[in-house]
Amino acid sequence: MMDFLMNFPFITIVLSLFSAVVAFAFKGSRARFVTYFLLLAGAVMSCFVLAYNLSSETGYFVYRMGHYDAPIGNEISAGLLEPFFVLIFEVVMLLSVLGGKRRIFSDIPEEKQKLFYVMINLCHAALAALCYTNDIFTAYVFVEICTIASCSLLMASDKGKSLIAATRYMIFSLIGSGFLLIGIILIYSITGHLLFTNLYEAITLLWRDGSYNFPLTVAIGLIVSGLCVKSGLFPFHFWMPDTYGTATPAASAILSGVISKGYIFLLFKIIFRVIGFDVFLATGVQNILFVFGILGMVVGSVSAIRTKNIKFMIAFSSAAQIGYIYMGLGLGTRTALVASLFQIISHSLTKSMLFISAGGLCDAAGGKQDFASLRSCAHKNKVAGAVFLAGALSMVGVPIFAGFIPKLLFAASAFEGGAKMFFVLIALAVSTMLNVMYFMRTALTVYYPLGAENGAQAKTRACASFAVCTIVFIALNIAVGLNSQPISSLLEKGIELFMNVR
Amino acid sequence: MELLIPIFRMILLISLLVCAVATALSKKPMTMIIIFTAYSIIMSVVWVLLRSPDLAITEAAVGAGVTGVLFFLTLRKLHLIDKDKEEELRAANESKEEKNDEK
Amino acid sequence: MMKNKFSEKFSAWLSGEVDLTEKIAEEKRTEAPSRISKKEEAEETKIIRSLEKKEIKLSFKEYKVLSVVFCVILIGILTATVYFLPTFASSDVPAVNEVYEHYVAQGRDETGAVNTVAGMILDYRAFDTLGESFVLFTATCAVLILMDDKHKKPKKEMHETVNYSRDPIVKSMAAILIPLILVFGAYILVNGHLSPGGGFSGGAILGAGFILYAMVYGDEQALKVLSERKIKVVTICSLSFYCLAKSYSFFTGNEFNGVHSVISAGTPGDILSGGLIMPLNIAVGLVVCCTMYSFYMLFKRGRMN
Amino acid sequence: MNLLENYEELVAMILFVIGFTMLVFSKNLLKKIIGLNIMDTGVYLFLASMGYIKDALTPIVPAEGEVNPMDYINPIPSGLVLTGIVVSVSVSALTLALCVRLYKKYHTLDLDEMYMHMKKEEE
Repeated sequence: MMDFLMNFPFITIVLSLFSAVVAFAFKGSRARFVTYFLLLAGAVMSCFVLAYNLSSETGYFVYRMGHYDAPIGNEISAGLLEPFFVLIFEVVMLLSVLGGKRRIFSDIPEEKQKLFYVMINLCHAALAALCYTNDIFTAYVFVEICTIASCSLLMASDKGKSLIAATRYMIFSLIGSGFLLIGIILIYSITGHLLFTNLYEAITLLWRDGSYNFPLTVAIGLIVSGLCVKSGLFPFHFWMPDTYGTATPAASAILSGVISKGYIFLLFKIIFRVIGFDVFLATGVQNILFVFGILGMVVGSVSAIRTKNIKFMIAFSSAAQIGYIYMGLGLGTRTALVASLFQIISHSLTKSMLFISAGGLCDAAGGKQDFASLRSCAHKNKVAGAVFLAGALSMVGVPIFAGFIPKLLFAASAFEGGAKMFFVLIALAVSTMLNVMYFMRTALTVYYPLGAENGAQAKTRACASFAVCTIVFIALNIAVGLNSQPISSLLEKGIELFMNVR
Repeated sequence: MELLIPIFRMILLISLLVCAVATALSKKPMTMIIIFTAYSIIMSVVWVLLRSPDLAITEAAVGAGVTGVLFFLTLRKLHLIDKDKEEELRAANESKEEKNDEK
Repeated sequence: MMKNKFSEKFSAWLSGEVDLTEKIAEEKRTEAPSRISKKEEAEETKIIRSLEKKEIKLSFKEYKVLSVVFCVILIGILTATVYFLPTFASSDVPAVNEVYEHYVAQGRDETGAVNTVAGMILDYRAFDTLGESFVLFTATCAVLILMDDKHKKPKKEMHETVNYSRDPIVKSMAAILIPLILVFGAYILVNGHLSPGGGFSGGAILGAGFILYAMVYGDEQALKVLSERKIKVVTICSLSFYCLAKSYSFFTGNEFNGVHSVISAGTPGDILSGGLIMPLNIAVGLVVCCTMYSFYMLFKRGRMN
Repeated sequence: MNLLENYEELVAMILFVIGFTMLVFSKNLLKKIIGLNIMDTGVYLFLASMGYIKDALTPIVPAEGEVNPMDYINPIPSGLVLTGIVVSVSVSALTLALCVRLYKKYHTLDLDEMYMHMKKEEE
């Protein structure tokens, strides 16, 4: 009976694809409830898969997609990390969609709202597939679904600004997809396999043999850079502010909190399960990632200080936070990897919360996003202000919030990092300083005491779903911050599985 | 016969390159798209030479057919086809006038 | 003095009025902090805007230089990669391995499809193909988001389309060609497991046939034959069928579920063989056909009715 | 191990770079889309030429009798390219639709110019 739980990853993927079709068939707002239900069901199923893997001996299983075993057929696999990240993504998506509900109604033309929810279903399916897949070409196909669906989330707002942002985002994404595809094909042409397990064996052999080392390095570089472009690492972060700044809050929360993290998770999975971490370290790609990660941390924060638009500021801060993740990958020690994965979780939770609450603040300020008009708007929408404050504290890295743990872990891992230690510590210090600066400024602006001239304005009532969602967000954030020990040990076990069990 | 096929393959590949460069360099959207359609058709012949008739059929129907139609419809929506036509008409009229003048 | 200036600057930045980097605006402000007339304010914003514009241009320029360098490096790297790759057209490449041998040697008996490619994409690696048909569905929805002006008033087209159905040459050619194309498409679709082709090629040909029909006889006539409702129903049914059929085969593919597939491969070479391959081919073909046709209609008319 | 023998792959890579250059450089959105298509076909050509074996046949096996794998080309690249072609047509349809909408709004196909127009509109 317990074995039936092994069907759940595949059911999650196919059911959410199916529900996209069902939502497309429905009329009006019923599509919304299909989406809520599916995200909830997906979250429950991921919980079951996680529990199953925690209780089983190996903590890992492979599920055949069809009647044939590994090199012939297609398969999906789930260890500890996959269901856990799918669970996080589903929870964040559900909360963002619920919290941004009011803005979805006001930002998106009525007849297009149904399609917006269809796209969220497709994003969900694609993300689940990206996490669970055990086949590199399947990963490419679902990356494309994810790209098109996330671009559609953007352009559903139907304003000139968001269309331009969508075009830019699309072009960058397509560059990324092109790199990813040619990398995958280079790897196929020198190994002759597409499934992760067989690829790993073939690549390890080839690397020891040494005859195809150059094409292999190029292929690894292309795959890594393709996914970096898609997730917005430093030199390719140009699309971020426009994209996140112009979309409806729910869409920007999903894009920054979930979709770019999905690509990063795929990158982790490919590095550990396809390339093998030893080969990856031997190619030297991690040093490049380290440099760009650190540059991204600093440049993103500086840009965030310079901008005048609250959503652009959060977007640039996203670029900085993604720099942290890549820095951890570049450091390459066990603690740093755990810190990176933890950073994915905490950033996913915090950034979506910030975007949703920024949406509420902008509403209170009359729909404007620049700091001058945002002044003292937190008094008008108390819930949004409080949530924004909590998010800012988490971003800055105040203890008890989720954002504190990865910074601590990064600092701890720096001492294992040898020559890189110096740079890590400096970058952490500078980036945290800059973080404090721009979040303090925003908090001071939105909590500016009400003057005589604008004190008389009516308070906007926060809608119930917004309040509930944001409170759940804060609760989750603090829960993750306080219970960091079990989570980081789970992550460590997951990385162990990633590296050693095939 | 044995020798001809590699030569044919070479010719096709070179024309693929020529088409690609020509699309990159052409200025008029109309020319660009026509060359691109030609590129797709050459590509489908290359697929046949690579013994993949499935791909040849799909490329001919999708690459040359549907994508080409979509590009032309886009041009029509952007009124870029008519601009070309107008310019041609104007040029024709001018040459006619010149001829009339000569007479 | 310096300290004072900085703290002033800082407090202004804190309250969201200026950026730390905008020196000119800052100096203007400090020159006349007591009274800022509207005119000056306007000038100030102008300067800021022009600065912003310059910045944008500058960043684009830097970006271009970077990408030139990047492209040149890319050509070099890729050429070097090709140099190291296995030789073209030899049978001694890594891709010729046990997977390839299994597909070609045992594919016919295991899947029942004589066309190995169809057997591979619809049976061995069916998950990819499921994703692929959903790429098409996603794209249709995305184009619908962008192009569907159903709820706005239909505008009169500026350039009235030529009615080709009155043209004797076009009309008689279309009368011969369209049935031929459609029959050819259907043949490719249904024979996907026996001969080259299959869902994608057949569907694209069918779609092209319908597009030709719409071009010759006009959109209204075409929409009478293949209306929005029909397209929607066909797409939804095909995709649902695809999902269910593949879920069944994925579910039965794992022994621990205790259910065995009742679908047999049949006799290879027969038209009714290959298990689920033919129905799946038809479903994929219908999805592709509807997608192509609705792309055309949405691009041409801006709506589907 | 030779560039001249691998001419098919070389052409594919050059097509990829041409397409990539068009996608990144050109200001015209239509050209970007065509560049995208050329880039994709370059990749597909590369993949399909990996599967080609000299003197081998199309992978459609006889209905009866033993099958010798070496008589047929590799079917895997064909299947992957088939998937890829459909993906690239969907992506280019979406991008073309974006292009039409943007042109209707800003009357230009240059992304930078659109950006300028947008800034002006905001002011």
